[in-house]
Amino acid sequence: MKHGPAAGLLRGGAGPLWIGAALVCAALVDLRLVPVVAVWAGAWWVNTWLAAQRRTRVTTLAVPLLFGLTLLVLWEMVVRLFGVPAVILPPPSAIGARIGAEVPTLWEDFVQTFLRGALTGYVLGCGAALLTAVAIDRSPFLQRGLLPVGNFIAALPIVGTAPILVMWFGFDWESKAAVVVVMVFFPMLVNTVAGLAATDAMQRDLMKTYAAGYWPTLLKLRLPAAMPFVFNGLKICTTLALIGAIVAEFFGSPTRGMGFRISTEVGRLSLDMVWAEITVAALAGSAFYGAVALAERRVTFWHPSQR
Amino acid sequence: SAQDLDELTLQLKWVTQAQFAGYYVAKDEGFYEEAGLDVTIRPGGPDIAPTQVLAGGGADVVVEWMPAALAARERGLPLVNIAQPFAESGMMLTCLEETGVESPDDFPGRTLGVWFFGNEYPFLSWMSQLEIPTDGGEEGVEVLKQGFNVDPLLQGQADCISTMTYNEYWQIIDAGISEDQLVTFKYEDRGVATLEDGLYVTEETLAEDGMKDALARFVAASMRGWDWAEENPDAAAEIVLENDATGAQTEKHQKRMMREIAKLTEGSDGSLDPEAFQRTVDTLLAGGSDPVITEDPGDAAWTHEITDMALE
Amino acid sequence: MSAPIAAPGAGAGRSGRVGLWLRGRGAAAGPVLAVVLAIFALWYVGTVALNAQWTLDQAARADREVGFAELVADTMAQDRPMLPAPHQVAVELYDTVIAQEITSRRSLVYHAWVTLSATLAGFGFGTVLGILLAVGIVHNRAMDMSVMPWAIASQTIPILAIAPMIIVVLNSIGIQGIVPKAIISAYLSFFPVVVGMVSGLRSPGAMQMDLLRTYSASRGQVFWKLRLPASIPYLFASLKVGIAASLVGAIVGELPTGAVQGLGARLLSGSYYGQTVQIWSALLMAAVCAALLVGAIGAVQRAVLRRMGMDR
Amino acid sequence: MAVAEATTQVKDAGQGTVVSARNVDLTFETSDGAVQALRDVSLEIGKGEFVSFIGPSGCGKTTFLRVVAALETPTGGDISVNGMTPEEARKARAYGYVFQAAGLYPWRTIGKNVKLPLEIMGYDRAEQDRRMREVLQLVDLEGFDKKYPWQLSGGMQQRASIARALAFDADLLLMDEPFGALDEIVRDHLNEQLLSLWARTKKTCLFVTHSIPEAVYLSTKIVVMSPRPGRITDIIDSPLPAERPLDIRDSAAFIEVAHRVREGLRAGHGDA
Amino acid sequence: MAVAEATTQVKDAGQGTVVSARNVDLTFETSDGAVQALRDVSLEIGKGEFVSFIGPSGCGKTTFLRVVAALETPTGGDISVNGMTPEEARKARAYGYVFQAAGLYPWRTIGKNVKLPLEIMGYDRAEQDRRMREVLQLVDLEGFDKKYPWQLSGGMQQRASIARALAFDADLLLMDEPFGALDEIVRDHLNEQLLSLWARTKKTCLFVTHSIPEAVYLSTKIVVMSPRPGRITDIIDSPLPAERPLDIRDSAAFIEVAHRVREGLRAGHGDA
Ligand SMILES: Nc1ncnc2c1ncn2[C@@H]1O[C@H](COP(=O)(O)OP(=O)(O)OP(=O)(O)O)[C@@H](O)[C@H]1O
Ligand SMILES: Nc1ncnc2c1ncn2[C@@H]1O[C@H](COP(=O)(O)OP(=O)(O)OP(=O)(O)O)[C@@H](O)[C@H]1O
Ligand SMILES: Cc1ncc(C[n+]2csc(CCO)c2C)c(N)n1
Ligand SMILES: [Mg+2]
Ligand SMILES: [Mg+2]
Repeated sequence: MKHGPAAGLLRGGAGPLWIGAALVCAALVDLRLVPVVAVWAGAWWVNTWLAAQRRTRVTTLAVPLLFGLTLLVLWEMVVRLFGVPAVILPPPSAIGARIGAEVPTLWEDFVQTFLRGALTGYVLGCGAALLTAVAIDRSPFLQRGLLPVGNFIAALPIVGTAPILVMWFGFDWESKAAVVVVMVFFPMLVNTVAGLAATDAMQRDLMKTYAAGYWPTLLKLRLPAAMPFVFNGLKICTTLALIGAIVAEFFGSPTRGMGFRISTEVGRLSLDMVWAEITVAALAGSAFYGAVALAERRVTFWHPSQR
Repeated sequence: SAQDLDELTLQLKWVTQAQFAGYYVAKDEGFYEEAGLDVTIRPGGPDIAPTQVLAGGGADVVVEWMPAALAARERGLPLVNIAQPFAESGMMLTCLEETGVESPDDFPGRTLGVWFFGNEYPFLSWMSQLEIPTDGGEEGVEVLKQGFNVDPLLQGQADCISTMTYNEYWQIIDAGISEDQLVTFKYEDRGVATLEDGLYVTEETLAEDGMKDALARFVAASMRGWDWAEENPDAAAEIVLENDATGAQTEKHQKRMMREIAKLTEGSDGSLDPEAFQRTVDTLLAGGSDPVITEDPGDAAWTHEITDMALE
Repeated sequence: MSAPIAAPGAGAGRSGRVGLWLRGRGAAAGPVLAVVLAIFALWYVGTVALNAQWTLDQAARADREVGFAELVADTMAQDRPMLPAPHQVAVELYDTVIAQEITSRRSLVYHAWVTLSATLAGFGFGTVLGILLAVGIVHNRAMDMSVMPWAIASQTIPILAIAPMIIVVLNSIGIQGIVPKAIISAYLSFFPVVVGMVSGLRSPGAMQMDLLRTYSASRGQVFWKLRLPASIPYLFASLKVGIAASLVGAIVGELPTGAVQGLGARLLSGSYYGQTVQIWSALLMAAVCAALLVGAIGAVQRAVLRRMGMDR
Repeated sequence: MAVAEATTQVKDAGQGTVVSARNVDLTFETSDGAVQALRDVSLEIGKGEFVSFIGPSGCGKTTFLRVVAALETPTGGDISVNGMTPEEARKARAYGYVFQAAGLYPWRTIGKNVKLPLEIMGYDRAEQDRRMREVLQLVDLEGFDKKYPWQLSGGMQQRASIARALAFDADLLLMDEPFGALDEIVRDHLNEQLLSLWARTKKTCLFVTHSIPEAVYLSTKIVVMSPRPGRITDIIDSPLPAERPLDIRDSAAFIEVAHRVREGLRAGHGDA
Repeated sequence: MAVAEATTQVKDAGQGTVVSARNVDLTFETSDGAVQALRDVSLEIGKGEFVSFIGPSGCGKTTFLRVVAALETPTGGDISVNGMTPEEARKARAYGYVFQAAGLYPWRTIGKNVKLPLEIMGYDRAEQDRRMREVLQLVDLEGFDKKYPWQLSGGMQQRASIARALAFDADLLLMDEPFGALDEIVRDHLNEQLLSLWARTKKTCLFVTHSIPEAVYLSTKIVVMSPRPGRITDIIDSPLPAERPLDIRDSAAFIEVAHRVREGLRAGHGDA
């Protein structure tokens, strides 16, 4: 850690030129752009320098954080400098304040949408897909028939299916869970089926030489070997589940939930509350993804991609 | 020619339907052009907040309900009512008779469907006047955020749902439920009606050079459109259908809607009735624990200037 | 069923390639047909089960008894069924696809085309953005470390929530029409492309990279001669995911643009008027579009890989 | 099926016969047409023999081993293993199979990999443990049972896979190029150990290799094959003594046998 | 940097010296700690020599070749190639490198694979074509230039990769186990061809192999290495004549050298 950012700046060579040019261009277009571009360029530099350092836990965290922080600062600056009305895009500071003020509501919505709707649907949908995959695994006929049709069904847009499911399953979280089940089922099924087929012939032949039956082969070979694929599916499904549960609330809901709040508050022009919910959604989604990715590391520690 | 025309964009509150017949008539029959205007009509939809579009500069004038407009005003978007073509409210709560709801006394313990997105205010005010909590329980009502259609009533998911006299009510009838199987509570009859479709602009727009004149011509032409529509409801409905790009509206439904709408616009020459305004404000201020607006916006929220010019 | 076609040797007598192709298709068609038939059977059962309640309710309201046969017949002929029978959807599809001029607003083909054009534009944007980001990530360490986590976070934001805002913001700077829809569609499709392209551009092994180092090739040469060709199979895999996402994005983007035309508008207006048959036919149309788009990409993929000699 | 007849014919095979193949044919149906992998292969392997199969790539060595292991079914001819059909022998868990690559399951430790067949065959825990330790010691891997496969070198992995095949004490060992991926020194070392193991346990071994010295060094019998279609061109009974130090490979007898093998190979070989 | 000094020192290396390494050390930093891949490696390779590197897996053969090719930077000692630093030699495109696996780009035909270095080095089209045909002929692959790699057998692919390294006519050839994956007969054949190519073109060759006969058959000099840390245990100058038919391998002189190599290997080898 001998050289500071300044040294990086000197070594950068072409860097300063580039940024200078950007600043001049910005000034020509609109003077207010100058500080925006300056902040962006500065942060980018620090990040480039940080990234060039030896990879440690600190830098791997600091670089994306700084990147995100820069985005927030730029957002705040743009909103203020260009006088964007708060009913169109509130500044991050206002969103932060709103989050602080509305913790109980945000929590209630989180419980309703994430824990009840998304999580239940995720567990049911992924679980059902897993079992279905194992069930149809023995029948190539069903596989060849079901998978193309599954792709077709997975392509049904959620804005069409959600109203139908709300009609069938009522207004509360059950219909949200149903939407999530429909959304996650096929991606999960496809991945699991692929995973169950992922053993190589030699590994299967080995089981045959032991005259191993169906269940030992499934438990000791195919399921473990399928895990990387299963987790791939589980990861994709985390974001699908959250989006599905939120969007379904747009089509009818009780008077709580993240989707309900978002759609209602847009109508009331409380955009800061809308963004507060979006922030919670993004945090919850990223955390959910991260948790599954962590579980993946634990379970598929043996896979080359994890080493 | 087109160059001499003043350009105006009108943002509707909802999808193209006879609820907005006056504007489509004025455009198609050339009333706007005669008034020296080139008007673009933008349909709305479930996720469009007309007030937000206005704030974003996507429209000059919006059709909005007064509760939402006043709420936006409190959020710092200074909306001004320049005309009020709808004299009466068309909002109702409609219940199936078989559920046993006969009067508001039967509400506690029931499930009621309500539109949100800024349209929940009249309902919340009414409930707070009735002193019925809206967060469920024995004493209160269970509120559902109603989707876009009347399924919750038909499927028995709600005891009562929100309907408009001109639209959803007839969808229930069309679904095969007869009028005598329904019990309706009109907000107008309960004394909690709030003003619906009015024309709003921002204070800045109003202050622009020559804008008042253009708006006056716009309001005049629009009211001409409404008069025409009231007199020729079927032809007006046809015009609406021609303008519906989704191709999903039906003639029967739009013609009937036009007739119902005519009842709401009938008493209006476009100028806002200050008493109705005050009644709306009072209803909203009575909005219980979570009032829609916290203080009387006063006369700044409306003006007769435009309609006065228009009526000259 | 199609066992004779699938039987080994059935293709004998034809030239190897054709015979093989036919056998491959035959083998796939049998199971798919079986599953589709099973789905239709289930669908009919579901139609009866889900719609029976309404028939019974109506009978009760009219003080009538219904026999089983009448019940079944009625469940498949309702105007606003909870689940329309397949033949109802088929009739609607016939009416809106075949029986209409494709330029008519009542033609589903017209609406599908509107959605498809936004999809393709968005897919174009998204793919280009995705590829650029991937190139940046592969060549710049800072980008590598900072962009990915935020790209993941961006995909956890509910698109339907921000779509209206995107549209309003773009509107306020004067962009409207197909572009806002395309941007929303691009937002959903860039992610799979980034992920796929990053792994694709990184797929050349250390040895293949070293080979070019021994020629002391420049970064550009490494990109054009090694990384890019090596990434093509990955690119196509993610394009298939991406285009399906684009379609969903375009449909979502149609709702807050006033839902005037396109499959999204059909879905919405169907939902608004409780026209379940219309919803289902629009849904099926969307799925058909997705299938066609993915199929088209598959065809391009095969052609490109064949030209590259990688079509084993 | 031909296999069914084989069972009855086998009765007359002597007590000492472990594998008896008569006119075995095997044709694969592929999209490009039929590939005849084995043609008219006849062979008797007695108890306690060490038989190497050598031949150019694609000549059917692996296929023959797989036929013995009932992983493929011949399209013609008879084959019996321990007087049973190969299928029955597989069900009776009559053999251990060592594949060309180690094929350890990456999610299991070395110890658990070795225990895999024991778990499947229902040995109790204590016995599983005892045997696992025993065979790991046999292949010089004691102390590595807690490691994962990727933490071991290629040679160690290969030894673990041999241990796995030995764990359940089948009398017949089928090994398909087990040392293919190893360097010459490690290979020599493992050859020595394999030979001593074989001498001690008197198992019957079928061993596929590409290496002429390896084949000559290990075997009591060398089967030379040629491709397209795969058939046996030569069967050489080794004149070498049972006791074989590594430098027997520099002996004249050894070079003589190696030469004969090479000639056999070259005869069956078309172009490279 | 040490490399900088090397450049000056190299001046005194004779005209005929192509590679000159003095006390080269190379330590890899890994997450498990440092791995010393090369220790104190000193070696002079003259023009036109054919030098084989042999040693157990992981002894640093590949690493040494990569150091010569400037694909790794030594952490100590001096090395020069053609009187330049390896980096300069790489920039000057002084050598052709043949990797262990053929590593042809699957999206290019054989012809275009061979042209790859020529495209990068900016040869004109006609010249590219001419050279491509020339080297394909050299490795017996004329007529295959329109085929894709997967349409060729493993041995043919390997020859194509050699052709690719020969195409731009570098005087120095670095080959890392080019025949590792092939069967013995094909390998013999390629060995013969490589030898005749070398005899014709008088290139300097550095050749890594695991096979003792191969090393002995091909080389004018055999470098025996031992692992952990990788160092040179023996350098053997071959007494074999320049003219080498395949059956020279049964000759006494050959067996003698092979024996010495084997002993050298065994000495450096700890456990397997
Ligand atoms: N499952 C299969 N389907 C079609 N052909 C096959 C199959 N398995 C093997 N073959 C073909 O059968 C022939 C013999 O293959 P086999 O694997 O037995 O050869 P091998 O002698 O073991 O070769 P190697 O030394 O390369 O392992 C080859 O031509 C091969 O292509
Ligand atoms: N990039 C690297 N990072 C860390 N260690 C390395 C790296 N490359 C090689 N090594 C280590 O350096 C040592 C020498 O490796 P090298 O590849 O040169 O061996 P080799 O003699 O070519 O072996 P083989 O015969 O298996 O190819 C080994 O212990 C290896 O694990
Ligand atoms: C999501 C959503 N639901 C209901 C309304 C309410 N609304 C506004 S205008 C109108 C006319 C009905 O015919 C109705 C019902 C809305 N704006 N948005
Ligand atoms: Mg084989
Ligand atoms: Mg190596």
